[in-house]
Amino acid sequence: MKKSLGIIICVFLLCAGPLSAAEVKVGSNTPLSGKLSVYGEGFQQAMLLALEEVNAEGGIKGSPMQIVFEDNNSTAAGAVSAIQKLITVDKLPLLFGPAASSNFLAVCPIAQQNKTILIAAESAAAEISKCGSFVFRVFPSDALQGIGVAELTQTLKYDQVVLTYINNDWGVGLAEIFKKKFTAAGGKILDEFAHDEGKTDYRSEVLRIRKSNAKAVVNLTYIKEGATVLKQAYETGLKVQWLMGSASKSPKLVELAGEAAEGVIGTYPTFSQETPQYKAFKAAWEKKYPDKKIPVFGEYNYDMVKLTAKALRMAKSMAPEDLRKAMIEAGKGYMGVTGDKTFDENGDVGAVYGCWTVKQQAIQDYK
Amino acid sequence: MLLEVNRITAGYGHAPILEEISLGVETGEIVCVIGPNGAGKSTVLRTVAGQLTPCAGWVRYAGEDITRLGIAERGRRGLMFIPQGMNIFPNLTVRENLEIAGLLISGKQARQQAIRETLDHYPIIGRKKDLYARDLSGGERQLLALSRTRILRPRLVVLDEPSLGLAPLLVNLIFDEIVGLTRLGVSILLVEQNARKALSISHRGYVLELGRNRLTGTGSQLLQNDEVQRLYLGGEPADEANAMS
Amino acid sequence: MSYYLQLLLNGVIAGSVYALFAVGLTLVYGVFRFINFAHAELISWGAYLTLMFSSPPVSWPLCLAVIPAVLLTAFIGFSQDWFIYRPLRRGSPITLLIASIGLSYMLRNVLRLIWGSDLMTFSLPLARGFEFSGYYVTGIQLLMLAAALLFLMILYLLLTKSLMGKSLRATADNLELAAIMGVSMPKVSAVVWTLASVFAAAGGILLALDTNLEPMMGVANLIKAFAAVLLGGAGNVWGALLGGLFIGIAENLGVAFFSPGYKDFVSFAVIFLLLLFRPRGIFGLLTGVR
Amino acid sequence: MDYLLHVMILALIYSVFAMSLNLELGYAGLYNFGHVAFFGIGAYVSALLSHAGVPVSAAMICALAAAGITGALLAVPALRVSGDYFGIATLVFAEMFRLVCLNERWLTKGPMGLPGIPRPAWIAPGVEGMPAYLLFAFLAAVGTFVFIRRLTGSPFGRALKVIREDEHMAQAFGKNILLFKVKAIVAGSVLAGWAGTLWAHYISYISPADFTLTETILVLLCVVLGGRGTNWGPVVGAIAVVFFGEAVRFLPIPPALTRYVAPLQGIIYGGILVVIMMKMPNGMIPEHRRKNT
Amino acid sequence: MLRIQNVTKAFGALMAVHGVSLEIGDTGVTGLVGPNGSGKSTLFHLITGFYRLDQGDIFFGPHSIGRLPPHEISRLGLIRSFQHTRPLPFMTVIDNLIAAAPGQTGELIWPLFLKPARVRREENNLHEKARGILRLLDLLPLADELAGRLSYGQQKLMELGRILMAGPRMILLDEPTAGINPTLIRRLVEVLHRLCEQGIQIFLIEHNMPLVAKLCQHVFVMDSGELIFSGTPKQAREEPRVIEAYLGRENHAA
Repeated sequence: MKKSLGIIICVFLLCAGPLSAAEVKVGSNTPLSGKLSVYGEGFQQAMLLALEEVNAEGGIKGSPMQIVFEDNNSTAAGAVSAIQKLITVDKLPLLFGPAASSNFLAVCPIAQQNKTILIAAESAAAEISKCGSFVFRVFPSDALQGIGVAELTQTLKYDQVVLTYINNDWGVGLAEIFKKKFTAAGGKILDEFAHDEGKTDYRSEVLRIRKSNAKAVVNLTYIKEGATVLKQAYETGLKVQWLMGSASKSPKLVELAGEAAEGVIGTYPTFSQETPQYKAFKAAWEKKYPDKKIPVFGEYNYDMVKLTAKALRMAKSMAPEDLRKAMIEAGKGYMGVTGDKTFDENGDVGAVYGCWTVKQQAIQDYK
Repeated sequence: MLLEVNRITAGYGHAPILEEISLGVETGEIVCVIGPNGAGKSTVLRTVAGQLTPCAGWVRYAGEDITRLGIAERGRRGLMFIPQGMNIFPNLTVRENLEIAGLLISGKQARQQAIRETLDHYPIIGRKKDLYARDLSGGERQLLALSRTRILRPRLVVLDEPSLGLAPLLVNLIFDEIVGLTRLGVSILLVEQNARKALSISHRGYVLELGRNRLTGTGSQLLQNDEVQRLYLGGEPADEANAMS
Repeated sequence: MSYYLQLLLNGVIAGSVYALFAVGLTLVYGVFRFINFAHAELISWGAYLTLMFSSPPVSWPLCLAVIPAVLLTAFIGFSQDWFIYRPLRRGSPITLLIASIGLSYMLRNVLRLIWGSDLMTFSLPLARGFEFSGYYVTGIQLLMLAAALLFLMILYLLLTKSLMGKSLRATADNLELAAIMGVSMPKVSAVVWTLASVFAAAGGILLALDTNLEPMMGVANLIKAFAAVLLGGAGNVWGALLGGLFIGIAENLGVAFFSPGYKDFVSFAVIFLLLLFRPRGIFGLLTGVR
Repeated sequence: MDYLLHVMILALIYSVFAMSLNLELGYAGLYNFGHVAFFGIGAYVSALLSHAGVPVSAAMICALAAAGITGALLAVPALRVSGDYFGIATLVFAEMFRLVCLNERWLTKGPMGLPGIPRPAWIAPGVEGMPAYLLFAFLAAVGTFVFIRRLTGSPFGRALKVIREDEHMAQAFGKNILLFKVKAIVAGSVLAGWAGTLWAHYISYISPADFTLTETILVLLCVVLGGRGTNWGPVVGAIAVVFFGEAVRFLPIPPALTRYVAPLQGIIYGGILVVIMMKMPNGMIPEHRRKNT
Repeated sequence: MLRIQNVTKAFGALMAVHGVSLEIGDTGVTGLVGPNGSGKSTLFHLITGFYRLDQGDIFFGPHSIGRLPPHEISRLGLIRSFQHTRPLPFMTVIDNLIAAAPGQTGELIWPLFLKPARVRREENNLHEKARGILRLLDLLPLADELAGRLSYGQQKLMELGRILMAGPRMILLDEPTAGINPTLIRRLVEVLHRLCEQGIQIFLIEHNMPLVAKLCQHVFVMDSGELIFSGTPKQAREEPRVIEAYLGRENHAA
């Protein structure tokens, strides 16, 4: 034990040593292990794709850009450890934040205190808006999405629904906003319950939905839980309209749930897939990862890196204040794959909410 | 000599409990080991049965040195041990108990035959063959334990306190049964608290005291020996040192 | 009413699988007197190995893939005992318990290392369940029920009709006496670990067929199985079955009355209360494998 | 070098946590596998009260009291069972606690967790406060160490060891074993709560996901690795485990392989537990005791 | 001093102790004898609260102790030994003794921190007392040895010292001389005599009959869970029922 510890410390010292000045480094606090690693890998691939393009275009003022990935075990504590390391050991002025809103909220005060730019590509909690001036996100706030789901429900003329949501920060946060908006507009929630994260058997939960005889179910959940619920509802012959959120919009959902996913409608912060940016992205993705589908939030991660590169090129220096100004400047009118990335005073971007649906085993836009 | 125990010293952990104990069993004999509590009677049996390896001395059985043989191996050679107290499986039925008892018999036919005979021979337990052994009375349990002898027909049975905790009437029953077993050609080495009873059925007896051989003789000799009584109950000791040792 | 009956049906099916897990746990406890935490990993490894053999590059049909998977799981179970528990058996049960917790953690992470934390599936064709006057059951669910009954039946016959099974019960009753009687300990322990592994793997595979695979699937179910064991009385095979059914039914019926977020709470509460007030289980008036 | 400060603070907090478990596991022989619940109670009570406007120091004291009271309430019934069953009962208790935190959103905000937990008034928030927090954590750890050393080196500790080794003997000499065990659990729970508050106010964000079985295993590892029933064992164990966990970050692992890091770490932790049980059950610093022959 | 009234204890179908009544006054050393399995140890467990009574009651001085937990009985001054030695092998001999002292202030958490001086003073006193007892037992040179390193006989003596440390009014010894050598037995007997002189009552289970005859003023004999005889050792030797209990019944003799 003592010996191996010694070796580890030696390795630690060796690695901490060579910080090549030739590269422009930014950090990424990514869930590469733990429960969110399902998503983390996709995020990483999208970021690496963008990075490759940035460097192919000549990098940042002639130096190549590099992303230091730090794993956060998908936990708040891991995220805090990771950000401490990125800020103080690697001394990076600009970081990409952890995925889950709860983990992001745990680290954003640290970034703000250290005057380190922290950018989120997929953390949606409304509270992140209040994090501070150094925190940005290229992903719209949940506040918008919750309203989006409520509006969708009403547009489809379902005024009585069952609300179920995954029992985690994202699900609960979104459900709260949905509920507020939906009931304020006169909708009625017949039954409301959380379902556990990561279970394999939701049959009894499905039965509970069935019992309320609702025509529509708002199911704000993740991919694997969503797929399992859909599958088990299908098995019991439950015929309802499923309304879902953005977190389950993934080919993986269709892969897991198969036919059961047919006809699901969900909202998501949309962007046109007809833009040249999107087409270029898609082509690039297919070229780099021929066997892999574009992951959830892949586009946002891609945009985040590209936008950051733009800001780094524009920045007068790597000083926090200069970087912050450059970020705002770079965002102005920037049209990325996911649309307009102009930051508001909270560092948030606006969004257009579109709807997705599953038709013939594929995710399509719902009109 | 079927069994020969020669100057064994044995014990658990610290102090040896047995010091240079010797005894022997001839074919067809019932031999009992008696002595006051703490004399090391059960330790002798455990050494003979193979649960305990002596630190000195040797044990010969049927002409072979078995001092270092395991308990199962001794069983296979026809040296059977029936421990005291918990000597049946309460959560198995009577029949199943007999089947386990007959585990060492090779051949299913032979085993079934032996079990059938045994159940016939003991109507008391034969009637209860499908009951769990935990539902048997104390005497029936002891009988069940003894019946293993009938199944396996070993050459030597080592019996530890068969009458422990039994009512007097049942004690007689068990002792009659032990005598009956010798008719099968089984030799018996017996440890008993109930000295008079044990001596009355034994050909020979050994009296132990504090881990040493004290007296030996035929059953009836020992029965009439005042020394035996004194060992059990104390009395006017020859001298103080003797009393203390 | 039919709502509750359907919940009950779900409970019975879930419970029969818990029973499959509980039986192995209780057998090991009955003979070796310790709680094997790593039993959970036998469940997930059974399922993942089946996935491995049924997907590329091996791509055997499912019914064939099950065979090497179960065999390998039994091998894992047996190795657990041989390399870790057997040398530790002289120590206190706590040493064994900590070792089994460590082992469970280790095996689970090996699973993660190989297959990742992602949800996996056998991608069976999706089927609507059969409907019987308003009740729905899927084919897999029926298979689960049938398999659980079949397995427990086989176990019953094994334990009561075969000499090996009787030797096993005898060992659980009184290890020392069994040794005196000539019961071979290596054989008994091999049988116990084989049975425990096969039952766990079978349950794991069924569960995976019914739903999905993920590295935590074992642990999540182990706690239920453990509740079943306690309910049935440690070491009691039939108690484990009844206990499994009880837990399955209780947690599924519970969904009707309180938030499904508390679904697991039911089995936890059962364990907690039982330990405190009926430590020998409702059906466990006596010890020993029966 | 804020990162080093961070790691040191973590190591200190874990030391306190491990010492508190060691009091129960090492000295009293009580295998509490649900110790994380008291860590969680400390963290939650302290965080909730300080959110409600109670001064941090007062909130911390209330948290310790809450952890202690819960400890007593758990101990009295749980001590009816012994050995591995006690371990299971406590483990289950911890999971029940976590589920309550997850589902009672009106109180704990459920999975959203509690962000923005303030630091004590004299410690600056954020990074500026880290040296001060390190000092605070250090004093806390030293205080805990001194307290436990006093407790275990006293007649009280001696009686605990007697009870651990031979309950009947202890009873025959007039020791009320239930009372001693309850006291040990209460003291252990208070100190675990203490570690929990230190953690909550440092990390400033807590959620039910922080109080899982994994956490219990980690702290169990700290104790058995360092050495059960010794004063320095859990401290050394905690430092070793925390530094090892962080040192892994500095291994030059290609990004594509990072996904293997956490499982590997898990394999190593589990493996260490198994190996310790098999090869050196007394840990790195063994308690001076001979096997009873 | 100790009065046992109609005490009964059954384990399932087995009547371990059945309707035993006996009384021990201030008579010095009292013996309890009887064959294996006659219920002697069970009776000791019942007196000291380790087993729960099925029926009857037990009085120690004015107190009814039949329903008290073991530690409370111990605190009344009724201290027992166990049949096999139970040293705390990792503790030193002197610590083994000190740990046995009752009512230590330092065993309470608050005084431990609030009154350290008192705790220290008490520890010093206990240390002195323990040394005195070790001197009596001739174990003083071994005071700082780990108890696990002692020979079996020395451990038995140390256990006696531990009992003395607890300040007993009456001590219950379960086979104090089993497995120890004559020299140590002699020492033990001396110590027991000394204790009697100090007015400590001794109640012992013993199989070494000559020793019982020598030590005890009074013996009780048990057989099959029942008390069959009460009288002097000499009387016991001549009592047919006692002989029968030990040697077996005459009726079937060959």
